[in-house]
Amino acid sequence: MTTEPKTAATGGVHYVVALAVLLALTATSFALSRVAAGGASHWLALAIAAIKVMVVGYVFMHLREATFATRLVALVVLLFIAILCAGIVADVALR
Amino acid sequence: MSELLRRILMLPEQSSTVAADIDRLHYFVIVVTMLGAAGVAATTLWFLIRYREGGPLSRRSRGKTGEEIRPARTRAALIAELTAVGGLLSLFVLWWVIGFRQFVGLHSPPEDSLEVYVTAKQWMWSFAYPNGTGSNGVLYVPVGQPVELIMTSRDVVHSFYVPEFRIKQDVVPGRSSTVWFEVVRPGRYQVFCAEYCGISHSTMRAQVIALDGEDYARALEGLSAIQLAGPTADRPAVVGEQAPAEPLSLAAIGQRVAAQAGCLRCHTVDGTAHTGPTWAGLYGATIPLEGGQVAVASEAYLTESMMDPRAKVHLGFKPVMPSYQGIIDAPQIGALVHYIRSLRDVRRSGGPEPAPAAVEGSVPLVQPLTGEPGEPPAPPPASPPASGTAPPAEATP
Amino acid sequence: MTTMTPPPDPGEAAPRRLEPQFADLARQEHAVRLGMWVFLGSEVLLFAGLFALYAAYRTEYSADFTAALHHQNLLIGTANTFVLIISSFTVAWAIHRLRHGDRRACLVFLAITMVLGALFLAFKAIEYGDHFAHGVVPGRGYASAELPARGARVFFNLYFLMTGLHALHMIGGLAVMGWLVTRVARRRATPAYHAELEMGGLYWHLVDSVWIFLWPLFYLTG
Amino acid sequence: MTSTASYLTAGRGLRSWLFTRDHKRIGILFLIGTSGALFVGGVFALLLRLELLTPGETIMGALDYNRLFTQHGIVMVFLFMVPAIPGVFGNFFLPIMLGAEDVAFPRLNLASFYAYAIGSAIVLAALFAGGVDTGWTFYTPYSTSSLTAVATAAFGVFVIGLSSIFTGINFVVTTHTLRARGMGWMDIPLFVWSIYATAIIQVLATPVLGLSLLLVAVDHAWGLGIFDPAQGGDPILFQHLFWFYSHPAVYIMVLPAMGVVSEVVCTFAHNRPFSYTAIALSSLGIAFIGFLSWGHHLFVSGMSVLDAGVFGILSMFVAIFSAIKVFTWTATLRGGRITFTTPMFYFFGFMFLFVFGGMTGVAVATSSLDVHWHDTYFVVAHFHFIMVGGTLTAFLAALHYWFPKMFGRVYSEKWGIIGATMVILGFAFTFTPQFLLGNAGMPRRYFSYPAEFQWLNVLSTAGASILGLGMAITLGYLVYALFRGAPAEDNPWRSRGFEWRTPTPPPLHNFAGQPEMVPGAYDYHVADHHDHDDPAS
Ligand code: HEA
Ligand code: HEA
Ligand code: HEC
Ligand code: CUA
Ligand SMILES: [Cu+2]
Repeated sequence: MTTEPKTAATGGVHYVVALAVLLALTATSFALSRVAAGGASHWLALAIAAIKVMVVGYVFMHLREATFATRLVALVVLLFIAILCAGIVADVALR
Repeated sequence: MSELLRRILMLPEQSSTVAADIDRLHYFVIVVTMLGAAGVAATTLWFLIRYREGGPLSRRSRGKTGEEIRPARTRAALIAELTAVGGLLSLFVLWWVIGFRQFVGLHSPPEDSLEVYVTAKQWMWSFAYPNGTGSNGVLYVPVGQPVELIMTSRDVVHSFYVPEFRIKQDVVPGRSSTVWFEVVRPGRYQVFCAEYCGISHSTMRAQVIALDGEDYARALEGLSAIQLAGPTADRPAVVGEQAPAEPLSLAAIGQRVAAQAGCLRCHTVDGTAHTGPTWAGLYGATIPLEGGQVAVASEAYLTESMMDPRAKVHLGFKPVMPSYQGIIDAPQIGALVHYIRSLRDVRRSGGPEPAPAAVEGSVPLVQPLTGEPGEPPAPPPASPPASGTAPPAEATP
Repeated sequence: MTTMTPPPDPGEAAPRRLEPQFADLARQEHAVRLGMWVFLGSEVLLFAGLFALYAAYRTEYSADFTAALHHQNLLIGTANTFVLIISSFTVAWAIHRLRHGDRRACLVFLAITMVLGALFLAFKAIEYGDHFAHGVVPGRGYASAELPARGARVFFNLYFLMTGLHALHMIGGLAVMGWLVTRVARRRATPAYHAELEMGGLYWHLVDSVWIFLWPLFYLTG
Repeated sequence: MTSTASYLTAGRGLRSWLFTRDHKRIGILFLIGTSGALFVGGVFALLLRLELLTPGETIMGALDYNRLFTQHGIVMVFLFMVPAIPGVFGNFFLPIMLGAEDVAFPRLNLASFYAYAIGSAIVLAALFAGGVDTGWTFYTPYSTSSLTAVATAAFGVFVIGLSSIFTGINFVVTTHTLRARGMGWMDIPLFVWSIYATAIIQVLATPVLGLSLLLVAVDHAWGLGIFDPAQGGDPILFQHLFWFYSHPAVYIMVLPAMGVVSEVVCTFAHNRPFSYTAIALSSLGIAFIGFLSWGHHLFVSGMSVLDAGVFGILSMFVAIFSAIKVFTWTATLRGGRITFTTPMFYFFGFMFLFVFGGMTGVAVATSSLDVHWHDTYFVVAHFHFIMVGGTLTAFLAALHYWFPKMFGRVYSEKWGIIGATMVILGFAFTFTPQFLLGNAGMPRRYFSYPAEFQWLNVLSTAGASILGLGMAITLGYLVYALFRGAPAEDNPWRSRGFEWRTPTPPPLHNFAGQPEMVPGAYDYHVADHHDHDDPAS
């Protein structure tokens, strides 16, 4: 396991761009909810949220500089949330 | 052989139609378990003795280090281990296949099942029969006919368990759950409550009394009728003293409850839409819901519609129906459901009803008779059709 | 949290921060960071249980949930989303500035973060007050005239649980921020070694991330 | 450097223990705590058995009985079994086995012990403030309406959960970052692998338990009924959340035991593990697939049939990893040079009891069979076979195996064998009849039962008294050895394990000089000066 960061340290531009992207995505999400694009719009909003969280994680939380082990933690956690939700929703939806 | 195993394993008598099959799988699994555990223990013991320090095969007495003797035999051992693991996995999957098929069977009551409504509460069981009678603590069932129990709880989770039938089902407040069985010989069978439910959990027992046809009918006649209406939150579900002389059928009781509880102010039974959807032909139909989904009007759906009408709103109707939670009790719900079911062959017409094809498609077993007595000529739609509804029912051949 | 960051020892020379079990500072920082991520993973699973409940109940009561969503204060919810996103940026920026040796800017941005966090909580308090005024309270006292359905009660129970738990995390985050400000001001966190600042930042971002999901679930109708 | 002073003598007085950051001392603190819990839980168990001697009331009323089995379950699971092996032996040996001076976060480690101590105190306080009568599973809506001290107990368990998470974080990070120079992932001892896998489960599953208990406590205290049917809630969802933790938690309870067994079998067979990779990776397999099978506790709850099928097959898959381990241990004996000691006796007991218990787990995972068995004594027997026959046995094996290293004293082998015999036989006597009781249809959590079940219950109670006596004897000679035992050598078992290469008892910073990591922990086939006993070299 290497302790050296794999990527060069995050520079100022990264943060500003990330902020801009986040604000833009939030605005988009808001606008979409106003025009009400039917049943799929809810999933769309969640997808946008997921992208936002990825941006936060990748830039603000320095995952881009992180070691493999750290990234693995993030991935495993997401996987387990999915498992928990899927197992429970499957029961409610199918019974 | 299997009778011997049953006795050794102390399983109770096989008194339901499913018990023998389930027990066969039981023997299979348990015998393998015992042999497997014994096998592992015996092998371990054998190695412990053979390879003991200073024993005939221990490395010291051979005067060699492990490295020198290993490679030749390791391959064989590896293959043995892989075979064992693979074989075991196939065995597990086989058990799963058999077991899951049986499990599905346990959850598929035959069409002609006799339905009994069961209410559990701390700490008693009560039962309501299709003919309108009820009993506490004793469930009468006919021998040789499948019985389906539609169960709900008034307080906490209980579980309906009859060891002799090899069936068990939790009874959950706020929802209904079902279990079915067919008894093969007359007798008395213990019912246990198997889900911990408080101080008297261990004495929350009942009996199933299985009787041959005639005896069964006689027994039911001897029972008292279910009380009709009234706030019942604190009273037992079944009150014998107020029984009318002639027990009514459960559907007839449902009709009365519907009148007394005011359902008929909003619902018709002749196929016309009113404030609420008609009950005619409702049972088993596929209902379009507000929000784009559909639901099948099963017992669970009907029960939920009474307890929590807003959970699923019929497309095109306003959510104005009040909840009857706590106002009508479980046997009354059972009666109402039964009544609505008895109307399943009445043809519906007008209003924002689902497409007729959907109605008939989901009730394949009973074809509506043309010109059935009691069916009124279709009146004009009572409310404007909601967008996207199908043409009126008259179109059906 | 606090137990994982190095102790407040008087010297600022970096080597003295090294705990005996680590070979060097880089390894120690890697360990602290990994530990923090594992801790955050654990935190996320705390919320995951509630998200799973939300998903299950939404499946069960989709109509009621939609109806209840229409009664939510979209304005406050959206404003709060912007507030938190900006605050996430300001934390990141504060750390960035410290990395470049700019202690003053770091302090300023940490302070801005705290103000934004407080603003978020203030909005939240207004929103809760509004709910209470309409009889929308958690638990048995629920008495909303407009939304009497059981599904709506479930929705609001979940709403109070999830946003409440989130608000508790915000309060915790604010406390951490306050502590970090003193660390930076007293030169305990230096441009060369400021693991506690990184960890505090991670925590703040996590709390922000949770809100990023709460927003569509409790405000956006669609 | 005071490198030669043992950790026991480095620092004196109560304060030096209570505020220690030394992982070994924290391990000892956990040993005191968990043994106390085992004792309390065991006394509860014996009282339970006494009550069940006759069909009706024997020594207590129904309410007391209900409180008793709840507290037995809570104490045994949360105060004893979950923290026992990781907290005691994980803390003590994981850093040493990795060649590290301490865990990554010593302060967090101490905090973990205090969270455990405070949580346990709260749980025990609940016991005096009216007890708890919900069963250790806290099922709603019974738990939220019970008049007993549910909220207090749930909160106590929540705090213990924090301890579990802290320990988990520590072990994950320690394993990742503090391995001795040159020690790759495939060189770490098998015990560390199993503790590492356990730690992952602890970190990921415990918060969900914390949440579900918090929801119960909040409902009980303030009526925020997220599972309350009257408020639109669904009690089954609580069961989902609870088992999402508690099924993986059974692997929290058994994986460390498996790690102990792996060490014990290699040491006493003086042999390499038959397949290091199989044992190491199957731990990860259990940890991962173990998260996918929680639904097998809900087969009769009214869950969807399809979901039941999925959870059923996944339970079969997770079981196979345990089988891989068992076969590998057996094969490790082959070609070895086996010394038969008390830990080895426990190993043998473990093999039989765990396999039987595990296979009955597969049996109850077969959905149609579970319909009959669910919530009967068959299930009680299943999990006692694994938790007592498996984990408690392994805990005792570990205690005997590492006792010389931890305390620098030897216990009496003769008494060891006597104790082990009584524990294992007493155990079999106690719980085998319970399988039959379950088959016959006796539901669990029954204060009174039909008279035809009595004779099996009498057998079970008789067995429990032998078991209890065996445990008492064990406690007795171990305490005696602690103060009067002969001094132990550095490596009395001639093990190759890294932990045996340090002085006995280990010095404050674990190693007298640089930790030696060559040859590997299981290289019994390689001659080396450490193995004073190998004439072939
Ligand atoms: C340490 C604890 C522990 C462990 C490890 C396990 C392991 C397993 N458990 Fe168990 N279980 C509990 C503790 C544990 N369990 C508890 C406490 C309960 C009750 C909770 C409550 O309700 O209070 C419970 C309940 C429980 C149930 C619910 C029963 C019910 O309530 O109706 C089920 C159902 O599937 C189950 C399944 C399994 C399975 C498939 C495994 C598998 O992981 C087992 C795998 C092991 C093996 C398979 C053995 C190795 C096999 C061999 C070497 C094969 C050799 C054989 C041949 C060659 C044939 N368990
Ligand atoms: C780790 C877990 C664990 C352990 C070890 C045990 C151990 C025992 N259990 Fe327990 N049991 C549970 C976990 C455990 N149990 C759980 C989770 C339940 C379910 C609760 C519920 O339904 O909610 C349960 C339920 C349960 C029941 C069912 C109650 C019911 O459903 O009505 C019974 C009945 O016989 C029982 C008996 C016993 C017995 C006789 C022991 C014996 O093995 C105990 C023997 C031990 C001793 C007598 C201790 C003596 C100790 C010392 C002298 C100190 C030694 C110290 C050192 C050596 C350092 N248990
Ligand atoms: C105030 C009018 C009103 C009363 C009184 C009323 N209902 Fe309803 N009911 C409705 C309306 C409107 C709907 C359709 C909207 C919906 O699904 O909630 C409905 C739907 C239903 C449904 C679901 C049918 C479907 O097609 O979705 C059932 C079953 C039902 N009611 C049963 C009852 C019973 C039983 C009673 C009396 C105990 C009752 N109702 C009393 C208005 C009423
Ligand atoms: Cu009802 Cu147990
Ligand atoms: Cu399980």
